[in-house]
Amino acid sequence: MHVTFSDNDLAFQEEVRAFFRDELPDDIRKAMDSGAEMQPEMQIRWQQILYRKGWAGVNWPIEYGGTDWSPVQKYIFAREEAFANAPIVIPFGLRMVGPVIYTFGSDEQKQRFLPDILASNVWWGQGYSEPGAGSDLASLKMRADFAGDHYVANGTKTWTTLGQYADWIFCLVRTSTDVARRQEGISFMLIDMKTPGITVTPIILLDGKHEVNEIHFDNVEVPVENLVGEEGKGWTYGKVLLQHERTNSAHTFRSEYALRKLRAQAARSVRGAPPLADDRNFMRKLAAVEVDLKSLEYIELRTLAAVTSGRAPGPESSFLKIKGTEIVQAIDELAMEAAGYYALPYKAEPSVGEGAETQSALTYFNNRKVTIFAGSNEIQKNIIAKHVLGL
Amino acid sequence: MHVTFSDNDLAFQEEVRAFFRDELPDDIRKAMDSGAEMQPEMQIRWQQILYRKGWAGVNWPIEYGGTDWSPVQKYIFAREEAFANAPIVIPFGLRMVGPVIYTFGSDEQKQRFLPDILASNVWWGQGYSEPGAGSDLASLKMRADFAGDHYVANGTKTWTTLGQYADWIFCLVRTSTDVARRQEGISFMLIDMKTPGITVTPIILLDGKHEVNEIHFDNVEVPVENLVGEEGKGWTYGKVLLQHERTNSAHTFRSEYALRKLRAQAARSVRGAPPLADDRNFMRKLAAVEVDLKSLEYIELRTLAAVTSGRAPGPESSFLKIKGTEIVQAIDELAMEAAGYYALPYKAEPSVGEGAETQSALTYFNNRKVTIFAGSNEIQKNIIAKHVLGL
Amino acid sequence: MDFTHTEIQTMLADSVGKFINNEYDFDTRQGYAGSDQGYSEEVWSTFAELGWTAVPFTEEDGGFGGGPTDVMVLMQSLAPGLVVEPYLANIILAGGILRRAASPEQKERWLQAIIGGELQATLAFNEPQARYDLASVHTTATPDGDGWVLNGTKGLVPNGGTADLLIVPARTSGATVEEDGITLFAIDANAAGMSRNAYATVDGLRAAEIMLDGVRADADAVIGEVGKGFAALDATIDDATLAVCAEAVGIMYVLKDKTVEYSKSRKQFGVPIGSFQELQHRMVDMLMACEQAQSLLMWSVMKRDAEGDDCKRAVNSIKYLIGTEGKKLGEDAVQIHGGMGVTWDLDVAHYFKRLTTIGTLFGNADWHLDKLADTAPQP
Amino acid sequence: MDFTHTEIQTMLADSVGKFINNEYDFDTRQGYAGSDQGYSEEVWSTFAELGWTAVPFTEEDGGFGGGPTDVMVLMQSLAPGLVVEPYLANIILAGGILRRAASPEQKERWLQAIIGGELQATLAFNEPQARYDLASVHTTATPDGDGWVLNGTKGLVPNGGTADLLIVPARTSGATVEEDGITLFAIDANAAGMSRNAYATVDGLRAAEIMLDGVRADADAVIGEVGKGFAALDATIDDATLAVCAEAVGIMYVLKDKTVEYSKSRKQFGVPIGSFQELQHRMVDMLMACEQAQSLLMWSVMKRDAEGDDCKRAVNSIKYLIGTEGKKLGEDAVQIHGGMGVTWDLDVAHYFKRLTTIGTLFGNADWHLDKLADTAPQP
Repeated sequence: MHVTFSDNDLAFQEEVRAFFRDELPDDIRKAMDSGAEMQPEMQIRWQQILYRKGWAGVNWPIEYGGTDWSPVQKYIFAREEAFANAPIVIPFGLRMVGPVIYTFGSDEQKQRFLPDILASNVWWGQGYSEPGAGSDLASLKMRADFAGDHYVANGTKTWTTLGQYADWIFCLVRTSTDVARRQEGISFMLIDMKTPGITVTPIILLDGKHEVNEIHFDNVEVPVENLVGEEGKGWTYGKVLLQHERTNSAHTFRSEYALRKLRAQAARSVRGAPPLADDRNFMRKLAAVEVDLKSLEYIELRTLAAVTSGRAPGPESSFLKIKGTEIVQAIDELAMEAAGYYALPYKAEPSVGEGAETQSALTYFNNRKVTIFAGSNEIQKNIIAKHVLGL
Repeated sequence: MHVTFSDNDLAFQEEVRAFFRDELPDDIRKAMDSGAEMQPEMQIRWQQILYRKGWAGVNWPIEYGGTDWSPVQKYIFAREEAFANAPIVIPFGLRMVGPVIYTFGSDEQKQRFLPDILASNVWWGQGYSEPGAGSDLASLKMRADFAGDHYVANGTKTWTTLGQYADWIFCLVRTSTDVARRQEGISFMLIDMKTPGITVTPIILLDGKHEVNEIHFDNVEVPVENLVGEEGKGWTYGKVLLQHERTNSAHTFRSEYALRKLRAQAARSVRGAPPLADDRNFMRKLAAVEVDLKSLEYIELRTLAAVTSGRAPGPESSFLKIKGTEIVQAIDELAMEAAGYYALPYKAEPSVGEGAETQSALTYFNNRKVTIFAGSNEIQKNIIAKHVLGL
Repeated sequence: MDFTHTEIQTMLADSVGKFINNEYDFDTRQGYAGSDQGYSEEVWSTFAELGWTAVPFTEEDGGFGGGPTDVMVLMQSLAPGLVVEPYLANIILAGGILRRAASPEQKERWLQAIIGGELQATLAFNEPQARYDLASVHTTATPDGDGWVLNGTKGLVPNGGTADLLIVPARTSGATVEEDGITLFAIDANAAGMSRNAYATVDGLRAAEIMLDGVRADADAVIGEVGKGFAALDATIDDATLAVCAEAVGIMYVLKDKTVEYSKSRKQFGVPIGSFQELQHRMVDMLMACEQAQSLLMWSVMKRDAEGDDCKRAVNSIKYLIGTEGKKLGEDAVQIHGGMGVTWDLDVAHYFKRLTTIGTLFGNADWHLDKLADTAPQP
Repeated sequence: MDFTHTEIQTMLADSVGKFINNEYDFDTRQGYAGSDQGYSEEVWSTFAELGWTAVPFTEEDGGFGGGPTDVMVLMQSLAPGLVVEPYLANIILAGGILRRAASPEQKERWLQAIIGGELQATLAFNEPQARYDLASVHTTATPDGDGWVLNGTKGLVPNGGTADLLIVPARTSGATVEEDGITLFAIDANAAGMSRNAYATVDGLRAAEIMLDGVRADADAVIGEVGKGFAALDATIDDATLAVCAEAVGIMYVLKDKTVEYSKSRKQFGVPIGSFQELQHRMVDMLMACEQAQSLLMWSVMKRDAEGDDCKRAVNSIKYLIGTEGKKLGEDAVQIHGGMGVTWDLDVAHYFKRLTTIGTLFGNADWHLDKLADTAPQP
């Protein structure tokens, strides 16, 4: 039992660390440190830097331009990426639709879509949730009726993160209602956002930001060649994605970075007053979250080790999602407490407070979503109760 | 809005306080302070002192020998009783079967049973729960078949607190199975424990103490005149008792007394070491429970004020039970923490630790039952969800 | 023992309730909150006309003669409206200082105008380094002729951008965190040397950073005794703490009711989500938190009213409970509302944000629990 | 990166598991626990025969050459048996001091006998005033000829009533809570001046209060250097902390499994209680607590093994997690078992009591969280 790195791994770690140190542009680094939203231009610029380095397709097989890294290398990369506070790669293209296409798509689809996804030339959106469906994903109503060489899609997708920038969207749609289980009759489709009949309506979140959208499809024609895999198998493909999404939602290294920042902040004295680090109770709470996070990190490592030895990630992805999001919220809460009154200004001028701390209440508000989105934590517990405990 | 006492109330408070100061025997006081079990002889001796003072039937109407106190007087009495750390009156006779008899019983039953209950001449047990039934009280199986001038009772009651001392027991029994709802066909019966066919089997609780029992009834003949009220109405009578039991289970003043003792203990230095009161975190936890308790005390007072103005206690009794028992457990936990290693000795010699603190883990273990017995707290929440929130 | 309202309190609650129901719905509120001013001057005039601005002031001072209980009733009744008008800043904070410490002339000049609805005042009780310590005052006032010159920075002054008059605690002697040596000054918001950086806060209300750079104050700008301003400041903040706690309890009941209603109508997997036991139990916890908070609020207000033992602990206790149970309730309300709970368009998020803000105002739960840990309850 | 067991660890786990399954069922355990001795000497001989008593000692010392990971595997495997034999007192505590600080002669005399199963020793690491502070040593040792005289009281000495040899930290210089000036003495349990008040503890194990009244110790009773005993004491208690944490994790899994099983078979209102969503979610929390504890235990043991940065924090972290999550899991296991959960006859209550006891041993959750609050994690 050990977690030591080989010499090769250590060399790789050096390379990755140097890359983030040297290649992350200053303006992007500054924007990240401020705690503000990432601008789309910066986001794309950064993803294309990764692409040029050959590090965009972290999980992709080498034949499609992936890195072919070992699990330990992926672990090292994710850690350095988080500790460098680099922008979080938008997952919809590189982490979601890409893997679905190279796993289930036709050769033609692979040639047509994968290069642009890898190079971040195309911005993808995710069309899963529907209004009123919430965590009951299988209740989806958007339909795509077969009409010779194309489907006609009608319906509404919602909570589409950054959908206002999307060039393309992948959707779960109902292609048949004549099925025994609701999960059947669902297909996985790629839709060009420029197709006539698509309207994007912003949804403003409680922090006042435009981050998610409702997308309406009104007789939208989707060529048959945009169907991925088999008709009616969409649920299966989609579930693979969801488990992946949940596994990623552990956010351990990002959380570790946030805790470090918080420790540094607590050590600073404001205008001669005793630093927050003198408040034993605050430091106890911080330490408690650190313990929680360390245990999560090792759960993740154990899962990783198991996956390396051949198992597919199963219901433990629900586990990582629950605990990971709880920790994110616990850290947000501590950050808000640390800021005191300076958590309260909204869209503060630079002159108020010390900077990023004035974003802390907004971050706390915004991140209430993490226990709701991607299948609420209550649903995840239902999944574990059923599939792991057999209840 | 105010909670001030009238001059009469203040005079009453003085009288009550003096009574507990002067009349509580030293040996009983000492036994209570040690945190050990109360011996039956002491228990009865104390209840008979209360009886001779005319203060046994706190809730009883004056015609049956009750005190006829106002709600404020009852409040004052309960407070002084707790702060004097007097033994808790065994509720089965004075608080439970007594009120059922004077409310629903025949004149003959009143004459026969009430005087001995009031004078604590007869020890009563409670026959509600049955093996396997748990909080699903209405599933009871013990039956009493009508046979002319008597019933023949068969079945088992369990969790009968201090049933090993009981002279009589009141039972909910099934007198008819030909009913629409399980709650119907249940009757309320008084059974002499000396009747042939009754066997008492001890149940040892996790702290090693013999506090509850299983009682088996094997063709036990119960004279028809021991049926209280109407056949088939037992559920209604029993429910009144249960709500009463839950309301009493708030234990606010006992908890307040325990917190005071804990504060005093925390202030003491052991062999020159810094007292626990120097541990800010412990004192914070203590203060947090004090806040919780104060809020419960005022919920209770508001309920009391509402009852005074004519309302019957309803589902809020569930509320008092939940919160009151949670606080009892929180205090036990703090007491165990305060004792440190000296919580661990089992049936300690006097020479170990400082005394009552060596009972603290045992008390903590024993009181795990309070959130389970008298209708588990989960069941209480179900009741509130249904009857208060309409869910 | 009496937990009922007086006739006058009942009337007050009714009239506020009617006003919120009829004239202050959520969209109206959002309109006021989003306006330049951040609140409606017209609404404020209505407050004055209806006598609400007079509630905490003695009849001698031209007020209504109300006590903590009346303020509690008023604040709790205003809560469902998420009212953005500066009742806290103007009436409770500035008014609280003036009624306690001002001279008859000062009251005549400022308090009358506040009660009449003509003057907006506020209290700059906070500084950037202070966290929640009222005695942490870096701002200095140095004698200058027969007046004073003030220098320093005040943080998060409620309605500091729109107030006409600012009450500014400044240090005239003593070390930074000493209670002694703090003097209260009434300063015209447009005085030379004063600059204000006003902003919205996350709950939709307004605040400002205020920089004082050689601001001159005349001798008659001093409220109360020189160097002895802390007592009035401290008592006023205690009042304000109880006031926002009353508002918080009002919000808690609203969130509880809205969540229960939503859970009955919202269906998932073919059934109302209110039928899921885990959510039911969480909503029972919400109900219990409401009842606990309401009961403890009553105790706290009565203790404060009596000004006797445990008077400080009463304030600490209710603020601690709001900061813990209130926070949990708000988070659960949002969680049970699911995606809808995190959208700007639904009022639930805004109740949650106000509750969160109150959690920080005048000291968060940890701050108040620390105070409780330092003292013992009176028997 | 490797989380698997070595072949030897797998064999160790298997052999312990088989022993518990075949020879140490709950009734047998209760029999041993209730005997005069409080454990079975026969079982102890089996431990020695199977080599388990040799695990943490170097091959040079006649041991198995095991490290923290091997001890973890052993302790976790023993956990389902609620084993009452004094592995902690004898092997981990007394053995831990001897292997670290004893001279070759002392090892020859005592350690060999311990490994061989012939000697029962223990460590009197606690005093009545100390709470969890190892450096709080009132017991004194004063020079007397070429030996020493010891006076003082030791509290809650594990298996202190049945041990033949006691290792007693005593102060030879310095103030009461100084780490410097503590000397370790090996004292015969039957030495003149020694009196022992032995008792059962709430988990069914045994301990004793030990009074030393002018107990004489020869010069060769000193283990290690005079005045420098704290390091070995501290390191040994760290080992012991990890050992009981491993046991606790084993117990947590047992309680989780038993609770889930019970919830499937136990019916109320006509359905298994495991179908109630609120209980389901609580059992999911139990599962998550197990996985968290297991994972953190592995991290802690690896850190301790590497003896590098965060080595102390690792011990504090896992003990804190056991003291919080373990406690909650135990309470939930009892609560979900309902009335059955609080009866003596069901093993669940006894797992719960052992878990609670471990929560206190070597510092409760608060104690360890305080240590964590005082230090920062290494990057």
